[in-house]
Amino acid sequence: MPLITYRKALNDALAEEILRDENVVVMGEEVAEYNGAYKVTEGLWSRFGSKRLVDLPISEAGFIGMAVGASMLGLRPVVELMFWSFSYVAFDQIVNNAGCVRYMSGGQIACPIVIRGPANGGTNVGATHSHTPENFLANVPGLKVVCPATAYDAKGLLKAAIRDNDPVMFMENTLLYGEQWEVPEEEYLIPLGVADVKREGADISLIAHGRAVITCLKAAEILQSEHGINAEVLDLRSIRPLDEEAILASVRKTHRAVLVEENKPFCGVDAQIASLIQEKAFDDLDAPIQRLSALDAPAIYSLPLEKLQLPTPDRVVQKALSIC
Amino acid sequence: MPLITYRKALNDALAEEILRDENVVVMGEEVAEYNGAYKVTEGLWSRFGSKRLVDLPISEAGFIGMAVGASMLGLRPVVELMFWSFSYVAFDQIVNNAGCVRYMSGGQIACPIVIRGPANGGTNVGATHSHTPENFLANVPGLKVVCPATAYDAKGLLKAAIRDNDPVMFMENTLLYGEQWEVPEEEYLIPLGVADVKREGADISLIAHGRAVITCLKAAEILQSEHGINAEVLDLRSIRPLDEEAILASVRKTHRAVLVEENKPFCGVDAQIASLIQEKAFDDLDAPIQRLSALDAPAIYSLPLEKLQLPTPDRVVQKALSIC
Amino acid sequence: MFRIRRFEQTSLKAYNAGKMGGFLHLYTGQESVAVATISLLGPNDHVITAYRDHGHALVCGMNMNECMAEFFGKATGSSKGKGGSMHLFAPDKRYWGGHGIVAGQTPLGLGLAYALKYKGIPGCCLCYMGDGAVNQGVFHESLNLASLLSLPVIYIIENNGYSMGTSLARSSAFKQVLAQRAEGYNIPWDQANGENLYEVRAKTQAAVERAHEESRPTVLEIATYRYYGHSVADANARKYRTPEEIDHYKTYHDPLRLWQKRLIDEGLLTEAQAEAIDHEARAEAEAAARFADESPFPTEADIFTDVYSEVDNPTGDGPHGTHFFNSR
Amino acid sequence: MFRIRRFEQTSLKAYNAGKMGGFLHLYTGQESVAVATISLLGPNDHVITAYRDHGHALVCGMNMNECMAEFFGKATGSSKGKGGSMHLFAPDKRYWGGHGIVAGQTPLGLGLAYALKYKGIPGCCLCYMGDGAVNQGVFHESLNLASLLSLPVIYIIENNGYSMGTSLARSSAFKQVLAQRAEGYNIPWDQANGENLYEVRAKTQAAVERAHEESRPTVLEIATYRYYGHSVADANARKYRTPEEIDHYKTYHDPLRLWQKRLIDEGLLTEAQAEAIDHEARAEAEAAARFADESPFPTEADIFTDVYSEVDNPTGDGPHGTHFFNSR
Ligand SMILES: Cc1ncc(C[n+]2csc(CCOP(=O)(O)OP(=O)(O)O)c2C)c(N)n1
Ligand SMILES: Cc1ncc(C[n+]2csc(CCOP(=O)(O)OP(=O)(O)O)c2C)c(N)n1
Ligand SMILES: [Mg+2]
Ligand SMILES: [Mg+2]
Repeated sequence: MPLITYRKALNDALAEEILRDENVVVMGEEVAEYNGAYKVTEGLWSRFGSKRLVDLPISEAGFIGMAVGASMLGLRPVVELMFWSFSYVAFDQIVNNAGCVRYMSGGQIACPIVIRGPANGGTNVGATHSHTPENFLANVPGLKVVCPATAYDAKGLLKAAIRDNDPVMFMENTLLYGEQWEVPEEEYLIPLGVADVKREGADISLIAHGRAVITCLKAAEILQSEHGINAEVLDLRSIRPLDEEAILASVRKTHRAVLVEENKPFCGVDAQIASLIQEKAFDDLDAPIQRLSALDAPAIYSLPLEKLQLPTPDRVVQKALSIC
Repeated sequence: MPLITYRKALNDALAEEILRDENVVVMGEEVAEYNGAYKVTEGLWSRFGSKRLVDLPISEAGFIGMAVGASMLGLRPVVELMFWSFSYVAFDQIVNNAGCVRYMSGGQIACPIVIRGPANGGTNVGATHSHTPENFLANVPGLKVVCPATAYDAKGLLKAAIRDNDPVMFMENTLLYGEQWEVPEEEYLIPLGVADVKREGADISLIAHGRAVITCLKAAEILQSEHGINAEVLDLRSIRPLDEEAILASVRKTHRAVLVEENKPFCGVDAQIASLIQEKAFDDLDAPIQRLSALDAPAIYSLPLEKLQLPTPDRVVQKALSIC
Repeated sequence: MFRIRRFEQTSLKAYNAGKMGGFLHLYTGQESVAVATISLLGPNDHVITAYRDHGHALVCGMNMNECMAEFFGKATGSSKGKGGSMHLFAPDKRYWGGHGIVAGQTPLGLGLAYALKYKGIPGCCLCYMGDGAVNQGVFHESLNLASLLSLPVIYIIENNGYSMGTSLARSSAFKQVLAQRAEGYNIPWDQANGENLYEVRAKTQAAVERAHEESRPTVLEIATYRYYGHSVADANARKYRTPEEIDHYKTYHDPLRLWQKRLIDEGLLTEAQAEAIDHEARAEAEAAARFADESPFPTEADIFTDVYSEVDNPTGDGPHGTHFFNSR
Repeated sequence: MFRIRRFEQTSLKAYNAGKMGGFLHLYTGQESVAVATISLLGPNDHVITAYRDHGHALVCGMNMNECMAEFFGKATGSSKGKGGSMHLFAPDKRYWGGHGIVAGQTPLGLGLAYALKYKGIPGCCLCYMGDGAVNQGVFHESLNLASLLSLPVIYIIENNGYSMGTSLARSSAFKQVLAQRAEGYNIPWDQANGENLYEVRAKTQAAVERAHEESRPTVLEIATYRYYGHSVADANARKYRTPEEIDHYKTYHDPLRLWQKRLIDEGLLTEAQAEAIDHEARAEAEAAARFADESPFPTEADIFTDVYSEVDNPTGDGPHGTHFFNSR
């Protein structure tokens, strides 16, 4: 299988869906003529033109609302947020219009929209540009939230998200855009709501989403080589819907869990995962579930400190050892 | 002690702080001449005039940002949101400006602002008007979140919040405004971050915040009278800062916990509480922690159904019995 | 107009009889706006509005039964009792609600217009809003987008002089005319007197043609007045406006009576016919109240439907993963 | 202006040498705007701007060391390395940042003006923003509030023709002048050519007097041009603008050279003095880079300070409850 970057995988997914369905339109700031602030849409404008790739002014609330309205009439807008941090100026449109219109209309209206862009820290851009709102948006019944960790998952999940008839919040990571993974040439989809065991293991479950999965894989290698601990790494991939069965199955096998996320800890995604595990696999747990999240302060600008603020393989290892 | 309503307690707290500190200014939609959409500010405009009570147009992002800016120069704005649901149009101003300015300035700037208003469902107003964002805002390091359940707590906590030098998100409940409690005539403050045992008990801990506390107290009576179970009811009062010690102390005593909230379940406040308890009181637990949150759908309009959507004493009792 | 007037009268009675709670934003006094404008629309034209949506819903063709039942929170309501009076929808009639967040519908209307243009359908979208809604930022973002992308959307500001208890002068700074703000976006704008249906129709028609033929937006401000409080729950309905002011409007500016008189003067309607229409409207409204009253409430299971289309319509291998997180 | 020019040159060099990552929004080419306007301010006047804030910071009196150290993420930076180049603050110099969210500072500037008026201080707030920021809704909400509450805030639109890779024409719909949108709020507005410092100062002075004497807002649009990419990370800096366009500005419209020439023509400055100033500026900038380079990074413990004032300055019985939720 060819090795391609996470960025290219997203780019291919967009191109394939634009070709497949004339209702798919990609819009956002600098997505067309500029080729995307992070080059995810590179080449698409010259290939598909200004009808399918639309540059918009800096009005996130306005154009996300516009995309929601267009989706009610059958378009499938894929809206790029330059950063998910900027979703906060459009939060009402996302939660109340995308999230509630189907319910408040008694199922008469569908909202097949995808909002995508990077949601991560670790890039030396400061607190306002480093938010990770997956926990906020997954709290909203009516919205779906996806956080792919590899190029393979990014492509398959984005194609599924675009075909999904519900609003999907698709969260990427600028630190992964340049990373490469094997991706098959033939078309494939990855259904939302299905987690993926990225590494089989028997002694402890490392459960994560997004880039934290990569951190866990590195930690698993250290645990194996230096401590003889065989860790399983479970990638949630989709936050809502959530693959509870996969989580419980892993914990029932290993009886120990460390939850790792780049989200802030208070009411972070892993708070929900911990609450789920302790409730449904209480007797299977040989030790308290450990959590490792971003250090609980606004994202610090200073790069070496910011690197410490996010989960590191070493700290994952420490957490694991503390319960093994 | 005189019995006064939750509404009157808030009104008294505002009046006392306006008198005490000339920098306290109350602003929002319909707070002055109209006396407040829910009459919390009744009589204050005629008493203190248009400098201290300011009516503003329907521009939540604009005037919350304005209040944040004014607080940077030393004012202590108390901003009323007609509903906390409307905070979503101002979400960026709250999270990025109120929440991050102190950190990003390296501690040079303080933001002594209070944003208050009702955050609850159960009033037949539909999904867009029934949001409970305490879990979102408590996720943000830099913000504080308070959810008083009684008139006594409402008054003491609001006065403390106004004097606090950090931004405090103060969440009330329209279903409690008319309820009465004993409130002393002499001045008192309740520090943020201190939970309150509303009912002593030995067999199980019912942990809640906001109106769910009242629901738990009713459930505790039923548990006592019909099942001989002596439940303790712990009122968190403040979500961030959080009184972890009080939570752990209660669970270490009772060995069982049911967490009740009107928040939605996924990454709700109680997800965090559950994760905390299982981590720090793992060996003290004789049964899995149970959670009872709002039924996980947008707030339904139909009143009888909406009443079922929120935690009821009966369902708290069922949850408790399931682990007793 | 009779139908709206009687419908509102009946729903108010039902509210006071405790058949519903929460909010009920009556359209009484403003009927002419929805009637004069929506009646001009063709098969490709769409409508969206705010929470004061009963009139628009009826003019778009929703029937009183489904609306009243929705107010009552019944399973037979247009949204199965899930949306309530602020959230009436009829996509099949190109009526897209009914939105409770002030100005929240303004970018949605833009999106409907966007989809029409994208698909090459020669239609437009009428997006209604109140005079207080102009101060929500998203409306301005929508105006810029509408002009920049040249979209067939018509923003109709129903200027009833108040946003809740706040008069226009206390909520908005502007030069002479509120709608003039459109100039800043190079969008044509106009004003009309809501009690003159001919004027409203003429100016709306011009906007509709601009949308259909040039795919350009318009902002149209229509002067009107609401007779009741902001919502039925508005305790101060008669505090921020003098009783005299309200009575003056009812006596000299009632759009219903003025229109009736005009049609009679023009010989297009007789007193008797007017009587009959009114009578029918009242009967229809009362029947709707009975229908709503006799209809069943949704069941607890209904709480979890209409959240995710994937769950409601599972594909071959069904929905994957957990969608709802109540451990019951 | 020399100081800003040299400071930016040095910070760019440091960026390329890997001394910092993320964004770096150079002010080069726009120096005259901050210099001409801020130099007019008195002891009660305040300044706030967006992320392209280096020039404003220096003119407000911040020294190069604390700014450069902040860029480097060092503990000696103005925000102890916590804010970065987009977030320079000096409240003691009435300089309130430095804000990364487009237009997010516009209501903050309003609030500063609100506090001044509330306290009866005869000052004003200059709030800077880009031409792309005018399409954020919160700016419009701020304009309405500024006019309605009659606040002494002056919005200065630094129109450099582009928002990232988008030209003004592609981002904003307007009649003749962007600043004209202010009319919709009954706010006086004006335009100035950024390369003419006398014109900018005259028009800013008029706005400042309006603020001081009438407590009225103003919107002032100043034409300018940025020489480098949107940020140093802007890969396409020369794609959406022709190299010719950029060179044209540098050759014929460089505010620094034009101002220098003018002062020399007017006999207020000699070539030698200019040389000396430039020389000093470069030395100062290079010293700042060394200072920043030699300064220590914050410690891990610093991550948790400056979040809550209550935690940093515990009262008598100390902070109550848990403020941070990492179980370490
Ligand atoms: C964002 C937001 N803020 C506040 C409210 C509360 N609210 C509902 S209607 C209303 C007044 C709106 O007045 P106007 O736009 O003139 O419409 P009208 O009620 O006169 O038809 C307010 C403040 C809301 N629903 N949404
Ligand atoms: C709400 C929001 N959306 C998008 C961005 C990303 N962004 C940062 S600067 C910028 C362009 C702003 O251009 P302009 O306002 O003209 O200022 P200039 O960079 O020209 O000084 C964009 C899109 C942001 N920071 N905040
Ligand atoms: Mg109105
Ligand atoms: Mg610009």
